[in-house]
Amino acid sequence: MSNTPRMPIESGVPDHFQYMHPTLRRNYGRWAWHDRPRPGILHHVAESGDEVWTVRAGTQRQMDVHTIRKLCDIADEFGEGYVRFTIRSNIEFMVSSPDKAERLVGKLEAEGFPVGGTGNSVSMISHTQGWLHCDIPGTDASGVVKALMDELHDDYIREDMPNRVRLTTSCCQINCGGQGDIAINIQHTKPPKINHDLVANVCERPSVVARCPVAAIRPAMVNGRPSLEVDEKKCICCGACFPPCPPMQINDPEHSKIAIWVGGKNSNARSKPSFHKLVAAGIPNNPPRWPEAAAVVKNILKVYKQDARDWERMGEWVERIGWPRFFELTGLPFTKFHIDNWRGARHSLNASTHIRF
Amino acid sequence: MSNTPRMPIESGVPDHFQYMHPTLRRNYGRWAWHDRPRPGILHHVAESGDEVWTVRAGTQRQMDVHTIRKLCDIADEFGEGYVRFTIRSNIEFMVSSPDKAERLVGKLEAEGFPVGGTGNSVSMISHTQGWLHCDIPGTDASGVVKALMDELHDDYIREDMPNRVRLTTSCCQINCGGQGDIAINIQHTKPPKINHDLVANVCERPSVVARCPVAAIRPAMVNGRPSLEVDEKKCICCGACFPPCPPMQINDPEHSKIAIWVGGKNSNARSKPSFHKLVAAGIPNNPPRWPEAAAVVKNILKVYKQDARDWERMGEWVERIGWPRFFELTGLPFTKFHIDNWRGARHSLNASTHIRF
Amino acid sequence: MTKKAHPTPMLDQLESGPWPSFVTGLKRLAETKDMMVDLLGQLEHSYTTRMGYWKGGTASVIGYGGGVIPRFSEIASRFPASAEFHTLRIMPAPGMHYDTGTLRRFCDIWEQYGSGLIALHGQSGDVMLQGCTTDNVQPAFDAFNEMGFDMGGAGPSVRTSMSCVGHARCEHSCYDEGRAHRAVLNNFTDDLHRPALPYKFKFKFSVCANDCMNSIQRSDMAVIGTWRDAIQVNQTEVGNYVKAHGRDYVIDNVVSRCPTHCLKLNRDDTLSIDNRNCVRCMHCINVMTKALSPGKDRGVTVLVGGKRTLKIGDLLGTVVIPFMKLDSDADYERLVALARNIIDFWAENGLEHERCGEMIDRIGLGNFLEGLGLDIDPAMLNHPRTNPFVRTDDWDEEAQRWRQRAAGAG
Amino acid sequence: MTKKAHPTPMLDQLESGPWPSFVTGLKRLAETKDMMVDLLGQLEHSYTTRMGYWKGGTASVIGYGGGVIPRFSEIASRFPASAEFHTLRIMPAPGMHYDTGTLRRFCDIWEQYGSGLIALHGQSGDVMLQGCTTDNVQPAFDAFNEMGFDMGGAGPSVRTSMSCVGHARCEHSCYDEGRAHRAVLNNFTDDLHRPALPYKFKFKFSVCANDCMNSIQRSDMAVIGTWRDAIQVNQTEVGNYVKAHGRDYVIDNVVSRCPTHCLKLNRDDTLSIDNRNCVRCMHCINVMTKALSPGKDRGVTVLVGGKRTLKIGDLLGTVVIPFMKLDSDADYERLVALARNIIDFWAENGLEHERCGEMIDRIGLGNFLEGLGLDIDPAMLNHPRTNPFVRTDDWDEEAQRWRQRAAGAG
Ligand code: SRM
Ligand code: SRM
Ligand code: SRM
Ligand code: SRM
Ligand code: SF4
Ligand code: SF4
Ligand code: SF4
Ligand code: SF4
Ligand code: SF4
Ligand code: SF4
Ligand code: SF4
Ligand code: SF4
Repeated sequence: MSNTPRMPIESGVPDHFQYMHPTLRRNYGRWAWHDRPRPGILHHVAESGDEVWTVRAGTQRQMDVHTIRKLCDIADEFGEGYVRFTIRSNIEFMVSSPDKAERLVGKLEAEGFPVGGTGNSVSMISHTQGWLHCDIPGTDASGVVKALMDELHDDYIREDMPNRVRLTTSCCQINCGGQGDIAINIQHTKPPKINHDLVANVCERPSVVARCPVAAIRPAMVNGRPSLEVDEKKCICCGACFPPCPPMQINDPEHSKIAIWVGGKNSNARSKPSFHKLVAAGIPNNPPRWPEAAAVVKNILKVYKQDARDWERMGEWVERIGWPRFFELTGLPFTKFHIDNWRGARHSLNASTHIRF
Repeated sequence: MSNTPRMPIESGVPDHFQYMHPTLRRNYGRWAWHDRPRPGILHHVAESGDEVWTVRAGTQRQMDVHTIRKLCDIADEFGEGYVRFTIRSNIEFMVSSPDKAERLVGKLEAEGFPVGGTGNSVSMISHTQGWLHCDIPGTDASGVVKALMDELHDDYIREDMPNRVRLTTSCCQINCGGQGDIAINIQHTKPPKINHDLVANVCERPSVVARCPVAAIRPAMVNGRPSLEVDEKKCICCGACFPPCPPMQINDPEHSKIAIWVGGKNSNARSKPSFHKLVAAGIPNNPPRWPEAAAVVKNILKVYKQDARDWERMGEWVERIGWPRFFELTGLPFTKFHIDNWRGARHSLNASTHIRF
Repeated sequence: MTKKAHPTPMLDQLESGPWPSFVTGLKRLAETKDMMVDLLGQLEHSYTTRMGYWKGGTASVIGYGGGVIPRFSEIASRFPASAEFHTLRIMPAPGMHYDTGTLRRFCDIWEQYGSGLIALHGQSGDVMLQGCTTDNVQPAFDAFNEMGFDMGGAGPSVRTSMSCVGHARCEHSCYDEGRAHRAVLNNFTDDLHRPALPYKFKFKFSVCANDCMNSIQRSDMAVIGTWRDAIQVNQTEVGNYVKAHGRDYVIDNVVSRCPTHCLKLNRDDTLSIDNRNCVRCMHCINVMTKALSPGKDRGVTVLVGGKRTLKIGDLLGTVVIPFMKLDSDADYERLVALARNIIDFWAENGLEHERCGEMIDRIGLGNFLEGLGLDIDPAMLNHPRTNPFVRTDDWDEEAQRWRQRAAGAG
Repeated sequence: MTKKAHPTPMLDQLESGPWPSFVTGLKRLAETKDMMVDLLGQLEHSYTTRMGYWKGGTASVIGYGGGVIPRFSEIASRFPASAEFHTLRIMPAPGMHYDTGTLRRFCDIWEQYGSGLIALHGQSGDVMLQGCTTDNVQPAFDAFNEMGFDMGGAGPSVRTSMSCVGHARCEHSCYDEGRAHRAVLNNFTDDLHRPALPYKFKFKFSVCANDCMNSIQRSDMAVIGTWRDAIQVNQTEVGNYVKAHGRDYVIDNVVSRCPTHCLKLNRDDTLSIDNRNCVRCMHCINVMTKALSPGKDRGVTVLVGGKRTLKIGDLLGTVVIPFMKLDSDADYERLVALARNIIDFWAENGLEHERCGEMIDRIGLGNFLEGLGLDIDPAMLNHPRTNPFVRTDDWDEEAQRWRQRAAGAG
């Protein structure tokens, strides 16, 4: 034991070949085509003629080592010792034969790992931290995801949506979860309650003031000590002041609600990428199973599944039928809050007579 | 002669029936369909079976009474004593038979009034005031229009464009001429030269300051007298300060240039209305015939005519082929000035990988 | 016998060419009017120096505040006869219809009191009588006024309006432009003649979505014809059209060009229309004028806030009334009341020199609609907001309002 | 033998249902770890009170400034064993490939030093080792570091990156994601490990326009695969596809869905493509995976400025390099140089806590490109400006620059 501290080996991002399934390594950059023999299985064929079957299964993402070891056991016994994870925390097992793939499916399902998430399914929800670990969350993430995926299990293991559906969650308005066909995000509805005793000690007031998108915060003296003041008329309850200044209590068990957004799209396939749009808000933040939020999501999925055409992503479908029809078909109320009033709002207004009756 | 002043009869907008061709009056609101037997003639058929032929001819808009009387003589002798004017200052003669219409055409052409402006033609340019009458013009209007219409005469009397083409001019950046398939507008390129001796007398300084879109103007004392100062780094040379404060000399024989814009559309047919986009600037303001501006316009029209499909308006055509191709086909230079940097500019940027190569 | 003409080498070049020459016209007037001799001189000077030489001032008629555009020459010393060159704006009838007698009378009056130069018409739709001395403004106006014509708008006021030929000669027309135009404008004569608003306010009336009046782009309140029911189809005429032009032409130019893909040319050369998805763009009707026409249940869509460039950038009007009927007296009164309501709200909340559209951009469409007490509708949007920057604490009340309306409608 | 479990009636409800339960996992860990007993207690408390109870602080490893997310409990008095619950971010290999040996080793290390809770993966692509005491951060990291893994990003620094499966298993892949990902990231280890930038900066690598990494939306610099030449067509496979699915299906789902209408299904069941108008959207290739593939002349499009909501609203990245090759060593060096150039310019011109995209929105794309010395291109725009609010006095020089480039290119 020497006392000279160990300095890090600044090795950066490791080489991926060392962890890669041999068939993938061998045919790196030389894949010819793929198909999907069944939901949850991808079949890729290389120019060399080599083939690989990939079995995709859902995980809880936040995994205990026992779960990971179990997956490794399955990979060693039924697979070929190589796996990868997707951007949506699904695990993928690569194997060299279709029956190996079939056996893997059986084992995974037996062990409680749903097989699916491919093609036109509802894949795993992109998942953030929430109450489990974040310092600013308005709700939980793992719980919301678990509750919703329980409800959407059948849509995960089947491929009977018009196109893939990608859901995201975010436990505050920072939106680590990102854009999605459907996004389930916290929406605060009241200005922050300020704990004036703490501001002076913990907050750099100028930088807090600078964070506010609408300049609603001004420095102030409150009972003799330097603090901050919020113009509640201006405040849009975004929570941006909270991370740099925790005494700006934005989170509230009652008033931190859930909002649902529709039509986010990242791919460039057909239409350009697009942002999701607000469709519902004021939904109670209701652990442990958030039934009200789940109901809204399932209803939207039902209508999409019935009304959209093949290959239409959620947003592309709404574009085709028009937003008035979307609200009509889903029965969701349309309110003044749907009308944008942020910078550039005019781009979202209908400057034409194009109207469906 | 009494001395009590005559008070106006506040009669407002007069009843149109009293001036309307009898066939139009008789079939008011009951027209069935129309066609165009030839360029410059519209043939409308009423539900009653009544028919009317309309002959459309170009005028200089700024007409001397002799020209107007001549048109009246033609209307009485060859027409039926009733005319109307279009939004583009074309005159329309309504008559009850095709041969009357034909004879009218002959007479109008003989008298030097081009017949056309219908269907897929280049119609008369919408025309503003300029040096003839306005108090803030950077160029003339009547002269620009006359010079261009001389060049475009064949496109006016024919209908061989892919769709109608509507041109507009504006002699300052206020843009009284409005949006057009092609717009020919003044674009100032230098900040106003301030005549400090006059500011104090003629300008309400706060309201001048308020007019500036970029808050580049501040009150200042210049050689002891209250005047204004312009931050030339900020100034975007829009000329907004000039009307309320003529000493803010924005017009300049050299530096007030002409810019050309493409793709404005007012109709809701097919695509929604759209704004015209900057395609060329820095064009000399060159009376009496503005040959450089005319050349650019004619070139754009040539390419549009060759490349666009039936019914595609200028902007719809460019949408289809993409802006890179537009600059390629027209040979117009693309510059950093084409890249928007005004509020909401991000909406004009390509946030996708959709690119033609 | 007038004063000697100034040399006009530059303007002279605008006398040649096939298009009618305004210069030739000006010269003809100069033969009898000194004012036009000097006007030509000043204009030539502008062409040579590439600068304008007019300044504003005041000129008006008794009883009215606006309608005259005063012009005084900055170089009157050199061109004294056109030292004053004011313009009178006179409102024509809707659709700009004339019998020749009326036009001849215009000419006679203007030859007597003015320069003899008339612009038909200005971009806002006025008859522009251009070139008048301060002294002659009143008698000139009186003569036109006696004819039954009234002064147009100028300054921070309601402005002269325009309506398309519409009912008078267009099969696409969906409401009575003459009645709407006059009902609205003649209810605002006071605001038109006596400028007292934050800025100008323009109405335009296009009787279908082709918007021949550029109303969405160029007016504060655009009234545009449309319909709620199905497009009227004459299948026989469809068949004839297909025979005449061929199926490919119809597919490429009608079916494929429908923005919402609701057209289908059936194997038997009949046309099917998915009217639920039709956005009333007019295109198919424009192409097949004999076979197709707007539906029977007609009315208007109202858009608010169009204007040109300065100071925040060009604005298009946006939908505030997706549909309203315009048949009965009550309907027309509703339209006038809406206009009044909008102008009052803007007069109260608009800043000085802020157009209605600029105000809406500043306060948000939602607040504008709320202020007017108008029902919100998703048809007013391209899409709902993409940002969470809104305070939604009374969501439930708002949702309730919508449900009640929906129930009411249902 | 651990401390007694807290009652968790709410969390217990998340153990049922078909989806794998994180709660069950946490409980399994709690069997051997007090930390997890109290973690469950605090989490249950959050579920009951609907509030979070973590606060930040400091925790790091020797030699690095970032990579650890420190968490201290605000209610440590009630849940002392999880008073410290830090997260280590570790960068996986591009494409997140693992052999089971590596994963098992992760588990062993984390069982030894941490809570045993691992998130695979975080939304930025890190292995998140969640739940560590301040004392154990260093030895835990050392063990991973010895395995050949390095710390990920946190704070105002270059962040951990993500690349799609790409070359490793995807026929659509247009460049070598592993090489690009490592070439770029491993040139920024200093900016990644020692936060000193205005704010975070993220790279993402999607190897075709399907953008499976959400790079346009979620990264400051997105590197996306594309091609310049014609789509590769295997007409035999086209024929087979048409036979299998029928012409109507192909027309409705491939031909009609092409955003620029450049596909034509010929009478003989072959496919024609107007490659000049193809915008490389991937759709047709996505549908007919056997018949169509990206062209041979492949490379990347680079977009800059994507980020999420606060403070000016969500931003998508926009094109700054329409196309560049990514084959030779020199190509990869150019990519790294571009990244360096962008980060340097932003580090100099960005305000505190201002993302690169927010800076571009503030200064304008034109100035950004000029600052970087990048050639402008109309492909960077949806359309040119619609307003005249720009000072154009050096138009001629700029036009000249374009003409020279055009000449050069030609
Ligand atoms: C494994 C994964 C990449 C990775 O390295 O992690 C992946 C893999 C594939 N994607 Fe993806 N995509 C993956 C995330 C995404 C995402 C990002 C996301 O999910 O947030 C997108 C963007 C979604 C969006 O637009 O918001 C995405 C948009 C696509 C698309 C475009 C779909 C569309 O029409 O818009 C395709 C093309 C297709 O499916 O035909 C595609 C196609 C594919 C293919 C078929 C590519 C191939 O030939 O192998 C792969 C199998 C897809 C399948 O599941 O059937 N992938 N793909 C990701 C799996 C996520 C998951 O576990 O669910
Ligand atoms: C006379 C006039 C209305 C008036 O009261 O003044 C008029 C009259 C007609 N217009 Fe118009 N339009 C008139 C200005 C306009 C304008 C405004 C403008 O010119 O600035 C527009 C909007 C242009 C734009 O989008 O910027 C306009 C867009 C249309 C359209 C839509 C064209 C399109 O595809 O976008 C149609 C439909 C068509 O032509 O099939 C149309 C159709 C018509 C029809 C065919 C309507 C009818 O059935 O009678 C009329 C004859 C058109 C022709 O010239 O062949 N009219 N029309 C205007 C003649 C202007 C002129 O002298 O050139
Ligand atoms: C005469 C006319 C041009 C023409 O030759 O046709 C005209 C001429 C002037 N316009 Fe205009 N505008 C004319 C139609 C328009 C239009 C077109 C329209 O009405 O459809 C517009 C665009 C639509 C709009 O209202 O935005 C227009 C937008 C402006 C503006 C910009 C208003 C804005 O909100 O941005 C100004 C500046 C202002 O009012 O402060 C302006 C101001 C002016 C002034 C008064 C210049 C000034 O501020 O001193 C011009 C007087 C010229 C003169 O000496 O007579 N003019 N002006 C048009 C009115 C004739 C008529 O009454 O029929
Ligand atoms: C852990 C993670 C969510 C997850 O569970 O996966 C996460 C968690 C946090 N994010 Fe995030 N973000 C995570 C991916 C993202 C993403 C997605 C991505 O990178 O693709 C985004 C959107 C893309 C982007 O960068 O804009 C994202 C946008 C933010 C933002 C907003 C940044 C902005 O410019 O708007 C913040 C706020 C900030 O940094 O000031 C933020 C801040 C945070 C903080 C540090 C909250 C804070 O400021 O204290 C969270 C720490 C939670 C915790 O206790 O660990 N996080 N964050 C993700 C990182 C895991 C990993 O390293 O792999
Ligand atoms: S979304 Fe907000 S609360 Fe959730 S992890 Fe990200 S920063 Fe934390
Ligand atoms: S919540 Fe948002 S808007 Fe309100 S004060 Fe804080 S930063 Fe400003
Ligand atoms: S465009 Fe400008 S210069 Fe021309 S008439 Fe209108 S206000 Fe006057
Ligand atoms: S020209 Fe325009 S930008 Fe420049 S000072 Fe005047 S108003 Fe401001
Ligand atoms: S706007 Fe419509 S109704 Fe009016 S003239 Fe034009 S086409 Fe006819
Ligand atoms: S009017 Fe327009 S939207 Fe309606 S069917 Fe015809 S083309 Fe389609
Ligand atoms: S982004 Fe393209 S290359 Fe990468 S995995 Fe997705 S489809 Fe394949
Ligand atoms: S890649 Fe997209 S744009 Fe290109 S041909 Fe295929 S569908 Fe059309």
